[in-house]
Amino acid sequence: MVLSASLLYGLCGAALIGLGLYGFVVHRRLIRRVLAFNVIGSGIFLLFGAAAYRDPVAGSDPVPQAMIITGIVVALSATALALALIVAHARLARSDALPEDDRSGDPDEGRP
Amino acid sequence: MTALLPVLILATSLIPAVATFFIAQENAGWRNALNLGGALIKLGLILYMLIAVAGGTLYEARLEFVPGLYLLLRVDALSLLFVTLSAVLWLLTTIYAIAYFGPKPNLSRFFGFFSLCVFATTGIALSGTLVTFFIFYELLTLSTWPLVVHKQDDKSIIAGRSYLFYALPASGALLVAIIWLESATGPIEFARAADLRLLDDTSLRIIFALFVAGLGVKAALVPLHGWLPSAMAAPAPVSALLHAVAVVKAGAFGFVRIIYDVFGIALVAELRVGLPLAMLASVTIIFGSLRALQQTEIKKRLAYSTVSQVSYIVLGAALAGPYAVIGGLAHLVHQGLMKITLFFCAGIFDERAGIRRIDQLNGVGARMPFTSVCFSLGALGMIGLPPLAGFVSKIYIGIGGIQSGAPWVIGVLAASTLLNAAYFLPMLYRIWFGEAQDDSRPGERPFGIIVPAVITGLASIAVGLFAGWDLSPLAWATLIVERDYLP
Amino acid sequence: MIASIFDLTLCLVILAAAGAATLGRDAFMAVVFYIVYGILIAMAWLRLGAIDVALAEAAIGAGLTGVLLLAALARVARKAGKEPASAASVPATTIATALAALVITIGIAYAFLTLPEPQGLQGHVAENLAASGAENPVTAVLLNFRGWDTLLESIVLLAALLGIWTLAQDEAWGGRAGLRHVTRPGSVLAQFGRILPPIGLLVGVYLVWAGSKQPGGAFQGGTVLAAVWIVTIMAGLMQAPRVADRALRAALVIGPVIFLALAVAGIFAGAFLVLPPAHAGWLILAVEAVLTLSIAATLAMLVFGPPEPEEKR
Amino acid sequence: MTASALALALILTAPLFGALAAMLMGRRGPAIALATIIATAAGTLILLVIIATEGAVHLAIGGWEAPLGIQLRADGLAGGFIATTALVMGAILAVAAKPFAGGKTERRSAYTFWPLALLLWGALNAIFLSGDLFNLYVGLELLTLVAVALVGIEGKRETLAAALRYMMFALMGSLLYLLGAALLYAAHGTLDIALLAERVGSAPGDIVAAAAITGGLAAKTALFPFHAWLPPAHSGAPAPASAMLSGLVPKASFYILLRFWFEAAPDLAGSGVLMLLGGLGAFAMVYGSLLALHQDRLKLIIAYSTVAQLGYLFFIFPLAGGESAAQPWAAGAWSGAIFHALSHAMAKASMFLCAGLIIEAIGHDRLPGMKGIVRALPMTVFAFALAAITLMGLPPSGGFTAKYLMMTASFAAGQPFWALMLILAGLLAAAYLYRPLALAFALPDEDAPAPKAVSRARQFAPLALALAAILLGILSAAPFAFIQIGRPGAAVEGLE
Repeated sequence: MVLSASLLYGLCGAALIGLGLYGFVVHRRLIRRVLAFNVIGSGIFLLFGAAAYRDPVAGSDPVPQAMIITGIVVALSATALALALIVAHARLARSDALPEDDRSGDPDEGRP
Repeated sequence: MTALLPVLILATSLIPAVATFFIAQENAGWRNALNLGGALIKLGLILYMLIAVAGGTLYEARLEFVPGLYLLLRVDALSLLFVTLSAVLWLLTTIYAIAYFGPKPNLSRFFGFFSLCVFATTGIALSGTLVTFFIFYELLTLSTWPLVVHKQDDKSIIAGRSYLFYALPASGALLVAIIWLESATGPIEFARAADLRLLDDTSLRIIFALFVAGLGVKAALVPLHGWLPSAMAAPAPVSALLHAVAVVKAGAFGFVRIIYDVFGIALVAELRVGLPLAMLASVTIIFGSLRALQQTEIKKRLAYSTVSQVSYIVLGAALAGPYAVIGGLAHLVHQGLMKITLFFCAGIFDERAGIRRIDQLNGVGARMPFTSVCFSLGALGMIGLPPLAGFVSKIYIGIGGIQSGAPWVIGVLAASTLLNAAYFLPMLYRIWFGEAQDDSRPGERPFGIIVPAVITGLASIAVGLFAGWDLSPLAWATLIVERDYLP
Repeated sequence: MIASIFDLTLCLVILAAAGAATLGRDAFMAVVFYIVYGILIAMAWLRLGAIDVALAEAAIGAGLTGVLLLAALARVARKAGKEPASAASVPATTIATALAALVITIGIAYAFLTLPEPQGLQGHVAENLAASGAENPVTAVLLNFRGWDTLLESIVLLAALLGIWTLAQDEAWGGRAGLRHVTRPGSVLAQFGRILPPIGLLVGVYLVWAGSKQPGGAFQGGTVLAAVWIVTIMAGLMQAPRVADRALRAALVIGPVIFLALAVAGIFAGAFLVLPPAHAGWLILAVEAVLTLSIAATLAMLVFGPPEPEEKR
Repeated sequence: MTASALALALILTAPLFGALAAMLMGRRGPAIALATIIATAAGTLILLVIIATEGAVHLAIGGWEAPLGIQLRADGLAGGFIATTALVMGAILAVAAKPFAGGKTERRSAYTFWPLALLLWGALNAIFLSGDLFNLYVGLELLTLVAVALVGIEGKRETLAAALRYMMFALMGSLLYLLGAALLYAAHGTLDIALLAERVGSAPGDIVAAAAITGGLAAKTALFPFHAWLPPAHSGAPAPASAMLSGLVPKASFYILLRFWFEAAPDLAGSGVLMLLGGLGAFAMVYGSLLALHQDRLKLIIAYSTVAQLGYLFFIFPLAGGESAAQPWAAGAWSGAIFHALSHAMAKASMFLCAGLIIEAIGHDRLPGMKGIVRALPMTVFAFALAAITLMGLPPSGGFTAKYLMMTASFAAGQPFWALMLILAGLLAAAYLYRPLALAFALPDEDAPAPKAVSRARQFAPLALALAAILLGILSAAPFAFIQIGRPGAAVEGLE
């Protein structure tokens, strides 16, 4: 089997999805989770783009490209909102984790 | 075929029900006019329909929902019997309730739900399909609850909870039974025998048991009767409604429908499910009477008496012989008239003289003569003193038992009669021969409170005395059985 | 298209960067690695013949997301009093998670490897390109063939902004968006902030204008313009706008509004969002122009965050 | 210009225009919402008439047919959801006009509520009309971000935590869905549902894609075990927002699941997968109900009830999916689930609005405080009771029609388990809804503070919704026939 570029990047995308999933699950700090979300997202995009590039004669399919651009913008929107929520939550809860994941002590500790 | 009349008959209770909710509490005149007017018009329409049905007119109204699910109102002799009974008793209970409550609060709510109950009962009576029956049966459950908790005190709330605790699982059982059946046979109309043989015996037996569980709560079969005595916390007109006009009657009526119009006598016999039901009914008859004997409160004793008496109807239906059915159907009317008389009177004792316990009845005969006479009439009828109404029913059921090869029923009836006597006669003795504790004469006023009791009291004698007449409930029941259930 | 050594190396480096970004202990370093990772991914896109995506990934995926992550880290560090809980310490869970992730990866890889023969839409796009009003196929898809996606996407950005604004404290409402300028006058950033805007403006406008023929477009151009604005404000040359500012709000909504209006006008030409081929060229350019403005404003406001109360100290 | 194009344009763009206008003009929210309601309702009515008379409507956006362009499809199912959404949103926005009134100076929550609410509506309509899996993704993302924002609008620590938890589930759900869509496109070169139906087979890629899409949508529909985010999120938002979140939002992801399993990939559904979905639904039903029984706050009871009620939407899969689809009972099961989705939307929204009015009257939603509230808010309590009847599935409500259809199908299919679960669900619903109702009807405590008055006009909105849920049962013939229009397989059965 000849390793084509599309195949290589597709597998790379799959690996990124797995890596990101692992990060998303094990991290309790929400910012790290959002970062992992973005890694998974770009992994999926890469997989999608690689699949669109399998036909060397026709070149890259523009429709997935457009969808990926849309997806990137949507992911950015979600990231921005998630991060703003994390900041606002941290202001009140003094923690960068959900209450059920926050094992570092009493959640009410240190509240004004 | 005419569709309009059954719908109109339903509307005579539904329109007052809905309209009453919007009438201000102070506006008693409008409210009473609306409710009495509705009851009167309904009675008139039913009389018209009676004549028309006798002349051969067929009434049928249909409302399609989704495929397989439709409302069908269809009038047959059995529905006429039940609808006439409930219409007459509704009118009387309305008159009684207006007088009973006087200027008490929350009456618009009360009469609204009261009319809704009657609407549901009428719907049950006129149902032409199992699903229609179920829908109105559920509506009855829901509209009764606000009446049970009408006083809003803790006791009523507990009673209401107990009512729903029994009634809602029962309706679940009923729905499973109906849908299980219909998934095999398609929609089941009472007038058209469906081929139940599409299901195997075991399934049919389970379905029958589910029906018994579903209907048994309203008919207060042991061990599903627990809600009925605690519902005594409600005001007297509600008791009248529960025990005579609507609720328990709906359960008993349902048994007749299921056994004769859904399964059919032949299948019931083949599946051998009639006998267990008859035995359950017998147990209920004896158990209810025994429990009644233990009660010291008048209304509680009456409530257990109902548990016992309603099972006569179920017993009659379960025996599945012509005489037994005639007895059961006649008892549907007889028990209604007698029990409503008793509850009217119990309500008057309570409301006018504060008498709740049996030992307070001493010498009340002289102080409240009208009420006491009516109460006595009802009680004697219940005991089954010949030739009063209760006697007629029992005789027929007894003969039916022998016909159906269950002579032990005679024993049950005899034991029940003795027990009835044992818990009613001491009350009568106290009323008429007891030592009066005080000599005040509580007014049996206004007329509205006493007249209904007198009417139903007299009627309960009449149905027994004139049982041989063409228009008596017994004759009617005979007609139903001859027309519908004899091959 | 046989993979070269370069591709293989790039993939390995991408995975390494991603590993550092997701697994590393230090959050700040993780974000830095993420930005590096984003740029590497953009290179991968170039190798896959997707220049438009490469631009979007570099500008939005790596650049803006990186900035957002850094800003959030800084704000959380300031606000969360204590060190937040760290990664899961139960080894069994970690191993189970790793195994699950591995299985999922293999499943996806297997699905990818067994994909049937490609049936791309290159042909369809090429056939209709002339009628679309754009010469760049990706732009044709974004603004014409699948314009409804793009329209909704521009509204998604606004939804995120509204969501961020709801997170303001009540007393701060109407105030300036959160980001204060963070440099001393005369510092490098301040100087940079003076030089960058004219260049950035040019680049941004060029990207939009070129987008209809060559790679580029509203989102990439909008990002560059937003970056210019952000740097200008960080350099202290401008103040962040107030959220109640009429001009700001008009700038935020004008793109989607015009796009929507065009979509509705399309029903007179036959169907929703129809661009008549004779006019499609300039219509697309016009929509891109207003969209760029709105996208730039929205992206910048996303970075600034909700309005914050005036410092009391 | 055709009438259908006009109707679709109104339905799709009116809420979005409204949202943008509300974003521009901060204090005019209620007026803009009113205009939006009128415009969207007009479009909806036209569309309903067109669907009813001419059948399902198909419109290629921009004139580009699939696979190049995005197709809009308005069949009976879409029409039913759009009409229900219009009704529910109208009532919700009417109640919201007071707490989120413009006022003299712009306030944060009053400013952001209106554009968010209208965007939510726009996203729902976009989803209900779309026939393209990627377009559905964008619509779903819009919906999710707006929903998360609405959860956090109170700005309290708990509600922010709830919004964050929701966000985390939603992010994962989006990614899974996106992965599935990407694989499907890679394999079949289209994401148009109608075209996919012809092309999807059972290749590994299709199976992974279907699993990913289903998992992602299940997370967004809060199917057990992905339900943890829902109760705090739905109970923490302000009542009008809760009404949208609980009544409408999960229906969108469920709707996409329906479109996917019944239209895009009907042949892929093996009985194992269908049983699993149904089983998870049953589990959610029991679990949500039991937890609802243990709550002491009205809004939490209603929110856990949503977990339970959404659970038995999933009975549609074993009863009408896969090999069952060709059976005569499939139409009943399918329609039953749709009736449940629609009547639950109305009833649940009504309940949350009632809860909101009760909170306005007594200042909180702890159960003991509700004692005797019927005297102060008779219409509200009546509306709550009617909504409860629908949720319990008692006749003659839409919930009953739903239950009847699904139970009949379940017996006919020889799977009576689902029927028994439905009965159990009804009983459990009765149990957990009984407590607030009985308290509301009890006599108030002597020393209880007098509730604040709430205007009758505002109490009317939840009542109208609850009545609509009941009417859906009484007048079920027309809606039933309507949602069959364009249903896949309906023609084959010859049932309609």
